[in-house]
Amino acid sequence: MLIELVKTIIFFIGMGLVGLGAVFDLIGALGLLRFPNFFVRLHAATIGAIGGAVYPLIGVALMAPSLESFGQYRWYLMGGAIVTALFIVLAAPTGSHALARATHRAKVVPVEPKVVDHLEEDKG
Amino acid sequence: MGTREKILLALIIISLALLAVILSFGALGAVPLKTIRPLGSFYLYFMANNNIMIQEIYPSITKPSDFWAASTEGVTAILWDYRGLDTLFETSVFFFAIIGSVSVFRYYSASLEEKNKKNTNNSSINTKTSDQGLSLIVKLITRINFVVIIAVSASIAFHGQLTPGGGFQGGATLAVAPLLAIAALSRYFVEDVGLKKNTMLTIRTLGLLIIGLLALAPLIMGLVGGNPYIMENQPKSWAMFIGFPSFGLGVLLGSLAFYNMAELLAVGAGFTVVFLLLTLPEEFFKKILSREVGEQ
Amino acid sequence: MIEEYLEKILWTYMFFVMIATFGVSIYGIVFRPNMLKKIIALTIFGDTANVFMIFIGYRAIYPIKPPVLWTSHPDKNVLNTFVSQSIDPVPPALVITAIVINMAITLLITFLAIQAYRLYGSLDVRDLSKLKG
Amino acid sequence: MNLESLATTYVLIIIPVFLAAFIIYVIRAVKGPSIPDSVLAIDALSYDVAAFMIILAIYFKSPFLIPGAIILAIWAYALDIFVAKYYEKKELGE
Amino acid sequence: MFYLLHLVMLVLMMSIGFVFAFLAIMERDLLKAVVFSAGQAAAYVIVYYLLMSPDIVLAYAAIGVGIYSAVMIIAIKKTERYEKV
Repeated sequence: MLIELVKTIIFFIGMGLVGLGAVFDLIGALGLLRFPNFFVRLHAATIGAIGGAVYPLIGVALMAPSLESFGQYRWYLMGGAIVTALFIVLAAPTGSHALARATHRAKVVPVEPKVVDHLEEDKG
Repeated sequence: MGTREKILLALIIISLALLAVILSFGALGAVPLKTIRPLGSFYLYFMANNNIMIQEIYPSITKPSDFWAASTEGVTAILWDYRGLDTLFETSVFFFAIIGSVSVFRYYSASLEEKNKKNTNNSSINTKTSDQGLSLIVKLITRINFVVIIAVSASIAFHGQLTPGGGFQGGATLAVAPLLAIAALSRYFVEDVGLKKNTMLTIRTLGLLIIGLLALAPLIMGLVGGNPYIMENQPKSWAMFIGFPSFGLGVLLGSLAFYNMAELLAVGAGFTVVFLLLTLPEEFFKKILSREVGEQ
Repeated sequence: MIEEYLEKILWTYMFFVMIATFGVSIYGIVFRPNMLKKIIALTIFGDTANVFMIFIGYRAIYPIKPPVLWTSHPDKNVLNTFVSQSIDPVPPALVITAIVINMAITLLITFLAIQAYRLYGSLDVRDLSKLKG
Repeated sequence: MNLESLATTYVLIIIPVFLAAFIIYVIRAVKGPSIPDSVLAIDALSYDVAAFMIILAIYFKSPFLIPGAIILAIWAYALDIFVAKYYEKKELGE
Repeated sequence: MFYLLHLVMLVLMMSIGFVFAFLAIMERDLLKAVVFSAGQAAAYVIVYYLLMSPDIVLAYAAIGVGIYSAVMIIAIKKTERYEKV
């Protein structure tokens, strides 16, 4: 009985995370569309990747134990979701970092709302 | 655009329009069928069947286990069992494409030796510094990700007969590890680890050899006792060698698991060879080519 | 009634989009001068052909599942339900072979293109066709 | 209403939001004045497609649809690293 | 209802694939063409997924998004970036 209650609560938390992820995804996409240049768009891309992909994946992992019709394969679903979430947490910021650094070095896009540019100063 | 190009373009447009008209009248099934085709139904019924139902559908079959592919996954059952020879030759095509690529870049070994010589002479300043590869963050995270990649590719390949996946898919996933290492850490790191061209060629040949031997095993056993057959997983009740060991419908199902592992080795090593060749510095090729042209 | 019409229109639209993609990629293969662009167009053509094959082998029913059994010891009911819901496994098996062979050929052509650039200094087919010897 | 049908209905409501986000990502990828913009958009698109695939597995009630997600995420990361390397270094192997 | 939503997703992804394919062919900058080609591959991955063939999703996601793009980027770096018209 208690286990059922805990499972149901976890299920609703998971549903909330999935919905939150969808909203974040839309916000990230709008930001990516509306922001003025590449270095500003990096923020929106982070919301799209972490908020839009990792949150729903964790949500699915929380929802999975209550999905009885999946049989024993619901643990497969849960494991796949967790591994993917873990990988995206590691990879998405790293990819953005590599892209931003390379773009800055190659001067493909000008750094426009610029107050101070430490990376430029470091390079000398 | 000349006359010839115009005629060619007109021909392309006409043939595509013809195809469109044919399709819109429903010739190839513009709306896909709702029923399953008999061949597909056959595969679906018999891929993991423990002697149930076969005699009801096909009363003429007396030994139901003759058609059993011992896999719960339809595509793998077809790939490595019912159409096993096709997959064997597909792997051979991949193998010979890589042989062709290696022979196109046949100056590889000479240039690598030259590079090594140069490094030892110059006390190897550019190969050991932090100048190689991308930034420190990328290097560290990429090293962490190798663990994830190798684990995922192994799980995809070794569960190929139970869940979607298989040898080729696992190998293509495994190939991302050397590729990321080449991009993020430089190819000298990869060669220092020991993933050299010749080692990879050996592993790849080993994989293909294992596949060939597995395919030929029933034939060799059959030549001894009579009734040989080739490359099939399902037990043949009329043959001397009645099939690979399949422990119920457990983890290890006949020969499919071995085929998948060998294919994982072959494909992963083949892609590593390709990327090692492709990322060779351009200056050595220029030097070698100019020398060869000068000699002539 | 309206759903049936809508269904037919949507499927036909998808086939037309596919044929348009065929046309664009054939244009790229035939008329673009750069060899790498030709290779990109060739890969797009191959992918679209594979999608076409899968479309033809698909079943237009709603509770539809991939051709993977859930249990390792199926009984009669499980097997009948499985066959009534699963897609045809033959086209995916053919397409996997096609994808691998496509990729092998593409790798070989790319190597040849790079070698041609090294030897002749150009990837433009109009320049390459003027060479002699 | 049991939890399963609740989950299916909920996912059905979620799907259009994801599709709208995909369309906006595609617009940015097509418009993107520079190549890093396009790469960023396609990158975010791939990660979200990976998440979308796992959510859709609940909708289709089939757990065997999920292993493609991690592969897509891995290769999107590789695409990032490669474009970054293209801009940063003279040779891709260095 | 369920079936129509499935079809609408398919139509959307096929259209996105066509847009990316068109841009990839018409673009003069080859690097941009490769990026668009990767986008087309990502769209086709969902098409394969919606057509219920997870094996092809596994193979095609690796090859279409990753290996083609990587090989082409290496080749462009070794040769030339802009297409002469």
